[in-house]
Parts: sequence; C-alpha cells; structure tokens
Amino acid sequence: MVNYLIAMLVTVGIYAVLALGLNVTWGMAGIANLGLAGFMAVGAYTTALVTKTFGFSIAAGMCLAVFASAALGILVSVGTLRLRGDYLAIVTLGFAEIVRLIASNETWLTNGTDGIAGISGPWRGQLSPVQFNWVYLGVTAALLAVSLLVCQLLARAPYGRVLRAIRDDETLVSVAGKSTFRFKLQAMAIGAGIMGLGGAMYAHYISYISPDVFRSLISLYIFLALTVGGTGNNYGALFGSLVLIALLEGSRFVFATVPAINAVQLAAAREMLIGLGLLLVLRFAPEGLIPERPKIFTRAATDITPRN
Amino acid sequence: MSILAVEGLIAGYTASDMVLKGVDFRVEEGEIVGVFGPNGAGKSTLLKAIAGLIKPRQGSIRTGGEDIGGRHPTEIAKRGVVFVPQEANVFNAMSVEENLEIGAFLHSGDRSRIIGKMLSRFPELQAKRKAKARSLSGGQRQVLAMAMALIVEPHLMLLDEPSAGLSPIASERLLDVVHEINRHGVTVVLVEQNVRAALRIATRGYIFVDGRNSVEGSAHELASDPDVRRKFLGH
Amino acid sequence: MLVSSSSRLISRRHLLGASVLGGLSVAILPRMAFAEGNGPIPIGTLTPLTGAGANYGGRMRDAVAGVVAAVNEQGGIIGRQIKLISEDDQTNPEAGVRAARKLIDVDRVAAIMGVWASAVTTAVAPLCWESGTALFCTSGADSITRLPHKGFIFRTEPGSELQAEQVTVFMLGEGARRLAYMGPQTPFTEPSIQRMTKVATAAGAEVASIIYESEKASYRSEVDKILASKPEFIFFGGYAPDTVVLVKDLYKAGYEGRVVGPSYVIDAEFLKTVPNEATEGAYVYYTATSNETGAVDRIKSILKIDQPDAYTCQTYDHANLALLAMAAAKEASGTAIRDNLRKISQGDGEKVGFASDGARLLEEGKKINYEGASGPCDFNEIGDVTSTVTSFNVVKGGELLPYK
Amino acid sequence: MAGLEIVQSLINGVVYGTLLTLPAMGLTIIYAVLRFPSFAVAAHATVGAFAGYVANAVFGMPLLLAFAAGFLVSGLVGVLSDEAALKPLRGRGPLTVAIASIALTIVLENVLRFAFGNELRGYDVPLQRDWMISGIRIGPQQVVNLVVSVVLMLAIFAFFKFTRAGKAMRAVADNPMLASIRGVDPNMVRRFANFFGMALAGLGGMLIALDTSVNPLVGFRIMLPIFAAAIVGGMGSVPGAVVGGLTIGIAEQMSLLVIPPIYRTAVSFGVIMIVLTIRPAGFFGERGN
Repeated sequence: MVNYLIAMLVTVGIYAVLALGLNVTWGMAGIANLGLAGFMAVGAYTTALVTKTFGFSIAAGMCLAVFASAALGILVSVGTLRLRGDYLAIVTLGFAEIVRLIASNETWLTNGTDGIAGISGPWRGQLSPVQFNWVYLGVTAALLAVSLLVCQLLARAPYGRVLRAIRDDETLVSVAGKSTFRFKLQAMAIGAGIMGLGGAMYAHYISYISPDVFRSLISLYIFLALTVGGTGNNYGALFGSLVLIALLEGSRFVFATVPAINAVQLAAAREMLIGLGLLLVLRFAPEGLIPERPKIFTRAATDITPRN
Repeated sequence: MSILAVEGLIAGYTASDMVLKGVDFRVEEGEIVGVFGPNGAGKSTLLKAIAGLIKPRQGSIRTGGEDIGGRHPTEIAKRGVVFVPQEANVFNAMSVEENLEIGAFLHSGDRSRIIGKMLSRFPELQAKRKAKARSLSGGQRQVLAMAMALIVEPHLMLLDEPSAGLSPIASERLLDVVHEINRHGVTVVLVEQNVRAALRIATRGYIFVDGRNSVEGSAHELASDPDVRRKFLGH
Repeated sequence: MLVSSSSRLISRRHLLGASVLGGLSVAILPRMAFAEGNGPIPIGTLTPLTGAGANYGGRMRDAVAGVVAAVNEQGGIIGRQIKLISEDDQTNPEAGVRAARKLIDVDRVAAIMGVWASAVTTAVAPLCWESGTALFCTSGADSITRLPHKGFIFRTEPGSELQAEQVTVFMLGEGARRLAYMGPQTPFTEPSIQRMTKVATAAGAEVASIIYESEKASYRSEVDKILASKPEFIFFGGYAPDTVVLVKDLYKAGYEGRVVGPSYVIDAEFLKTVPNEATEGAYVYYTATSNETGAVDRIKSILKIDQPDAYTCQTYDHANLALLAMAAAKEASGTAIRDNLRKISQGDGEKVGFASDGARLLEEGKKINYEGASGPCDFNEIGDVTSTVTSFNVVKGGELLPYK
Repeated sequence: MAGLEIVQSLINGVVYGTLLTLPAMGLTIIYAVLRFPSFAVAAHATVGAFAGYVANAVFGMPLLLAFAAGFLVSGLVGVLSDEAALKPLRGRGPLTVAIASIALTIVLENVLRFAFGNELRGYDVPLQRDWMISGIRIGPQQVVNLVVSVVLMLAIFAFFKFTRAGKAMRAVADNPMLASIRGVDPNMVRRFANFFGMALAGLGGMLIALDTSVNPLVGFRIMLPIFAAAIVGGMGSVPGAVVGGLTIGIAEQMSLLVIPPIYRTAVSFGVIMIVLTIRPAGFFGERGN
C-alpha cells in the first residue's frame, strides 16, 4: 500500500513537472501548445538513447533531454508561432502525432513499436523495488523543486510580466515596442525543455518507453491538471496534478464498489468522470482551485457581448 | 411623458467597477439631446445600458412608462429604441443590402419595400448596394449604420460618436444627416466629442463628468456657458 | 465578485483536496484487510477496456470473471474463494503501469492476466517480476519473453514469426505464388514480413507488403498499391477495426484473390460487421483451439457466444492456469504460480480443461495436464507457449466453417 | 501505366476527401458562428454513426431514413451538450472552450461506450464493387458521397446567401453584439449553428462508418484530417471546408506514390504548414492574424 502511494506521488511529481512546462507556454504566455506529448516523448527518447546506447549518466541524459526538447520547441515555434491561437493548437496536436509516428516507424533509431526497455534508474540495481521507489520519490521531489524554482523566478521577473501581458493583450505589448515573437519563442523553448524533463523523469522511473505512452491523452491529462490547479499559477500546476491523480486513482476504488454494471461500463464511467471533472472545474472554478491572482478586469472588460 | 427617463442609474462592465455612478437623464419627444464630456465619463456606457448591452446595478430606465432596464437588447429594439455603436456598427462581410435586411429583421411588414425606401433615401448607399460593407468609406459606413437602425421606424435613436474618425467635412455632412433624420420624427441622443458641431443641431445637452451628469441645459445655454466654452469649445 | 470570492475559493480548495484524499483512503483501507491470509485469493485482470484495443478487452475480462465465478461456486481453490479485481489499461502503457501498481501493491494479486498490448505488457513486466507477480499476456511481440523476467511471464499468444511462417506455408500450399502482407506498424510486423519472405522465396514465390498507418478511414491507395503486385493471397497482420476497412476496400477494388487473417480478427463479430460478399471465402487461422477438454464449450456458456475469439480463449486459460498452479503449490502467490505452472500445464497427467476439475484431481494426488481453450498450453523455458497454428476455417455466407 | 496510377490516386484522394468534407463543413459552420474550434465534432460523428446504426440495423429503416436519423440525433445532441457544457464558458476565450470541447468529446465517447460497448458493428447494407471506367475505378457509394457533399455545400451556400435565417447566422458570425441589437437573437443562431454543424458531423460520421465500422472510436479516425481540412480551407468558410477536405484527401492519397503510407498524418500537417505559410488564414479564410 505504502509502495503504491509512493509510486502515485512520484507520478504526481512527474505530472507536476509536465504541468509546469505547460504553465510556461499556456499559463504564462498564452500559447495554445497541445503538443505536450511530443515534447515529453523527445525528452524520454533522448535520455533513453544516450544512457542506453552511449552509456551516459542519468544526469547527463536528463540534461540532454531538456536541451533536445527545448531545441525542438524553438524549431516548432519558428514554423508555427505566427499562426492564430486556434490554428496553433491543432498544428501542435498534429506535431505530437508526427513525433509518435516517427517513434513508431524509425525502428533503427527508436526500436519502433517494441519500445525501449531496460532504461536505467538511479541505483536501481542495488536497491529493492521499494527502496528504489523511495529514492525516486526523492529525485522527483528535487527535480520538481528545481523546476518550480525556475518557473517561480520566471513568473516574478519582469520577463514573466511581459509574458502575461502578451497573453492578456498581445497587440498592446507589440505596440509597446517589445518583440512578442522573441518572448513567445523563449517561452516555448523553456516550456518544452521542462516538458522534456518530465518525459525523461518518466523514462528513468518506469524503465520502459514506447510510442503508445505519448498519445495525446497525456496532453489532455496535463491540461486538466493545470486547469484544475489554476492556469498561470505554478503551485496550481502542482496541486492540480495531485488532484488529477487522486481523481484518476481514487475512481478505481470508488467504482469498484458499484455493482451491476460490467467492466467496460465501469471503465467508460471512469473516463466519463475525468471529462466531467474538467468541465465542472472550468464551469465552477474558472480560475482553478488556486487562482493566479484576483483579476478585476482583464477578461471581463474585453467581453462586450451581452449576458446570455 | 418623456420618451426616455433614466433615474439614479448605476452600471458598469464588471461587478467591482461602476462606470456610471448615478445618472439622471431625460429625453423629450422630438429632441436631439447631445451628451458631452471627457473620455471615460460614461457617455457610451449610458447608451449601452439603455440599449440593453449592460445590465444596470441600480436605478431605472423608462421608455413609454415601462422600465426596460436589464431587458434583452432585442426586446428593447422592438420597443423602438435603437442603438448605433461607435465602432463595428455594420456587418463587414455582408453587402449593403444584406446589412439593411438584417436591420429589417424585426420589421413585420414588407421588408423589400422598406429596404427599397431606405436605399432611395440614401443615394450613396443605393450606388453601393451590392458592395461589402467593409469596402465603404467611413462616412458611408456611418450612414449605413444609421440606415440599418432606421429601418424599424424607431422613436428613439442612440448615436455613439457617429463623426469619430471622419474628416471635418464628412463629419459636418453626417451631422446634417442626423438633423434630417430628426426632422422626420425620430428623437435622437447623440454622444459627441465634437461639441461645437453637435451643438449646432442639438436642442439640449448634458455634460458628463466621472460617471455623473454634471451640467444640463439647452444647446443655447451650453454654448454660452463660459465653463463649457473653455473646456469644450476651445475659448 | 471575483475578488470577494477568492477567500471562498481557498476554503473550497482545501475542502475539495481533503475530501478527495479522505475519500481515497476510506475507500482503500477496508480492502487491505483481506489481501493476505486466509481470505479470498486476489487475482487481477489488466485488459484494454478503452482505447485502441477496447473491442477485445471486455470479453477477455469477462472470460476470467466467468472462470472465477464457476470456481468459487465449486468451493474455490485450496479452500479459499477467489476475488477478481479488474482494471482498465486504456491500451496505454502509462495508464497500464498505474493500474498494475494498484493491483500489485494494494490488492496484492498473485497474477495479472489478460494483458493485451505488447507495449503495456513490456511496461508492467518489471513491476511483476520485481514484486513476484505472475503476468499472463496475449501480446504478440516476441521481445517480451526475452526480458529478464525471472520466469514470471507467460505468453499464450504463439510466436508471431512462427505464425507468419505457418500461414505462409498454408498460402503456398493453396497454390498461391504471389503473396502479400498488409499490417500496421507493430512489434511483430517487420519480423513477420521477413519470415514470410524467407519462406516464400525458398518456395519460389514472391511477397509484397504494405505497412499502413492505423486508424484511418480509408485505405484505397494502400489497396491499389498492393494490388499492383497482383497478389493471389493477402495476409492481414492488423487488428479488427482496421481490417474491416481493408476488407471492404479490397472488395470495392474488385480483388478476386484470397485473404487470410487470424481468428482474433475475423471472428463472429467481424463477420456481422462486414457484409457477407466481402468476407466470402476468407480464411481464418486458429492457434490450436481445442475443445477436447470442453474448455471452449465452457466459454460459450460463460459468455453466451458461439465463437469465442482467440484472446478470449487465452484469458480463459490464464485464469485456469494460475488457479491450478496455486492449487498444485497449495499456496496463493505469484512465485507459487511461476514454480508450479509447468507441473499442471504439460506432461503426462490427466487432461483437464477447467480449474475446479483439475484441483479435485490434484487433491487426490493425481497429476494433471491442463489443455485449454487456446490449445495445450505448454510453455517453454522462457514462458512462450509452444503451440502454433493448427487449423484453418473458411468463411461461407458469413459463417465460419472448418477447412483444414 | 504510371499516368493511370496517378489519376487513380487522384480519384482516391477525391473519394477520401469527400468523407472529410461533411464533418469539416460542420466544424467550420460552428466555428463561423461560435468562434472556437470544436473538437467535439469527432464525438458527434460517432453519435451520428450510432444513431444511424440503431435506425438501420435495429429498427430496420432503409439507409436514407437512417441518414436522417443520424443527422437529427447528432444535431440534437450537439445543441444539448453545448447548452450544458460549453455555453456557460463562452466569453472565456476560444481556447478554453476548445479544451472544454475535448473534455466533452471524452464524455460523449464514453456515454456511447457505456450504452453500446466496444464491439464493432456494421450497417445492414450490401457493399458494391467499384465501377471500372477505362482502367480507373470509382465507387458507387463514393460517387453518392461526393454528390451529397456537393449538393449539401451548394444548399448551405444558398442557405447563407438567400435565406433570412442564413443571413442572420452570417450576421451573428460577423458581429454578435450588433446582431443582438438589430433583433437577431445570437443564442438562437448559435443553437441553430450547433444543430446544423453537429448534424453534418453526424451525417459524415455515418458515411465514414459505412466504409469502416460503427464503434465508439469511429469519429477519431477523421478528427485530425477534418481539422486539417478546415484549416487549409480557412476556418469559417463553407466552400473552404470542401476545398480543404479535397486537398487533404488528395494529398494523403497521392503522397503514397512517393512516401510510405505510415506517414499519412504527417502529410496532412505538411500541407497545413505549406498552405498557412502562403495564406495565413487558409484558402478562403477571411480573417488574418
């Protein structure tokens, strides 16, 4: 039981890192990046390949994972950032699918749909599975703390204010003489790098990755976590991940007590609950459970359509 | 009975920020009432509240003895009170004729006849009837916006800075059109930055300061008030 | 409004967080009680109930549930009732790992059964061998049993390369000289094509192949491309949802040659879904389905279906094998299953097809040999089932008829 | 021979493209009026496929009636689910609503899974062989699809151009605030757009299910391509959806002449990037950045 709870806390930590990455692009800069699964995949594959094939240390692998995802973030941005928000959302969703297709089909590099098994974990060989779980919880906590620190510094610095200003009114910022493109590009790079870190953390924990891990469902889960927690707020990303896992995992126990419906219906009901959860949070706690900060006008004042 | 009577109106865009802080405002049949004041004084907000785009927090808005405060814009339009916004007041992607058809949406009679009548009343629109509204000049666009509002044969027309962004000549011409409309029996509330030009056609005027009506008087009184002259007429 | 409610939001947040965690622990704690000791023996299924593999997972799970219910009715195993805990792997390794964690660490199951997708199996395998939980899968990737699994993995799906070889031999035996393979990218796609090509070339035949992208609404150009090689026999390597589209597109394209696919693709459901004219004459290969011990009949009565698919048969066997191995060991654990499975699945004991029957014989001190619905269920040293393709059916008028 | 192959591939593209046009038109109509990309079109395509299945295979209705059932049911579900789930979120930015529409999609998919299970199902209609016309093959059902798509496109075009309701929809799409003060109730128009858009998605879902099968994931087979189609054509433009659908269809099918079929989705996105580089709002999109 304890082992299960630790494992879920590690998962919360990994989700929280991913949510922090998403918070930089979506929460702070307002870039509708639905390509999270793709950046996560690049991070996971990078560290898996360099540690397994070239014998790099896990730390080096993780650093490379961050750089590789960040670099890809820049590459994707150059092609897409000038698109309108809604177009960008769909193009980045497609980008994640393409990453998955490449991971599936370029067997020479990624071992294809077989995936990469036996990825090393810190001291995995020397420890019992339970001890390893504890150690990895520590590693996750440390990496999460570093990511949180970076994101907090970013949010508080003048840089973060510019990003938020871009999110709230891009035209205004560009009128003020700032190059919004460059700021958004940097936000994408930082966000993608953090998502890559999340992917690398996943790879070294589970020890196995395959293209199926990086389906767009995970992007949606992380969006859900961030929205529940409070978009724009770094602690919200953390808290939202906790609530998400509590919802995903807790529903197993609750639904196990529901009689008279079959296994498929139970599974369907669980997924329904996830979708409904997101809808309810959006409806009744629009700023998330930990709001970014009390907002007075920014959104409402720009909405001149009459009440419905 | 006044055609429009606003009493103690408090309203704003968000719950915490009331742009209108207690407005008393009255319009009699057949008038052109000018509304003047610095930016942010609440002139446009008043028109939006009357038109039903903003819900009043307190106070009443009466027309024909009925309180219309908080009603749906469509219902207010059905009562013969039409609003012409300052910006985005035509359907850009639609032709002039189609704009007028939307204007006639609430009209129960023969729509093509009334549209034809409107086109012949404004020859500049007649010439461009098939053109998309976005291709019109600024002045033509304002005329179209007013024509669209007039099509339902309203009693009261609320105009929000129709001359904004127009050349002085075009803006003079536009106010002549407003005057002409008024002479056809439509009462007009006119928000204007160009106080001098507006006072030329207005019967009466209000001056707004910080969400309240501070000065009221006939056009003549306002034009001769030294304070108004200094602040709004440049001498 | 927004400002004034922020304090309310915080308290609501605390309330929500507390109730979520509280609800979780309240729900978990009581079930800890019977995880060990003399209570029911917990076993788990981890089948795809949502996602790409969803059309198989429900029946697979129900087959196990049917076995558990029947065994419990007859008094359970080693004097204990069986408790089945079912989780959904969402056809996704990430979700699969979380579900497996819960089965292993909370429910403390002795075995996890019915794992379908190769990626999910590979992802949960380390958890199983580290915790000493037996893992029964129906996955096709040959790499799975090559993992360092310490004997905990049992794969009831016969090796895909061998299947490809036998199907190729069948096609050649039917007189075809131009063969084709159509399948999506899976761990066994390329090995299958290679083996097929090797066998066919040796017999002087040719092989064309297309690897298509899964989950598309039309495969017209893929079909044109494969038909350009004028194949006489096409081998389907994908799963039912995509193969439905392929069969229809082949029919529309006027293909008159023959097709062959596995029984988990062309099954009764498939034949109901696709109009008869498009499936007429299709061949279906079976991996050693045998009703010698009445196992298939039992599935039919459990699930109330006429023709159970291969995966359902395999999961039926998973449950029986796990229960019998524990009965033989007189101990309920994954290690007991690992160490005793071969004692009840192979050898010269009395043939049985249902756990309770076998358990009774074991109690009498007799040796047994489980022969299940998916075949003899004999396993080699790395946990691969040794059975192979044994029979072929042919579709006539929407019905499956024995062929060879 | 090579020439014939190219022509055949082009025709396959048109055939596949017509499968995309109906849901893409639905998507684009909803976008035009409600101003957000609704991912829920995929789920409504599935709803339509199931509604048609129930009408055809359970109640034994002929295909034409089943089409009507698919159209109506998915339209109604579209209106109801929008009222319940998405309407309260309007005014919070198009992307928030778009993300909510993904959540709605998950809910609807699982409602169907709950009710029908995961089994594959098929309509009770015979398959027809393609016609061979001087070495080129064309499917009868696909010709019907093409005709239906083109007729519907013309009908929709005429509806927007000539009818009062159509003009009201355009007015709301253009300027909802002005429309409301001129007496066009934006809520009614939004409801109508939702009904019509999701009904088209449902009809498209039925056509796709005819070629594939009925199951809770059928709409997802076309989700990315229909978005690609709508974007390439220009979100909000009905002719754009048709041109975009055909472009994506042709590009995906013709790409198989030169690249392996495993990268079909990548081709769609390559097309998007190329088109948007040249025309940032798509072929017929009216609004720029």
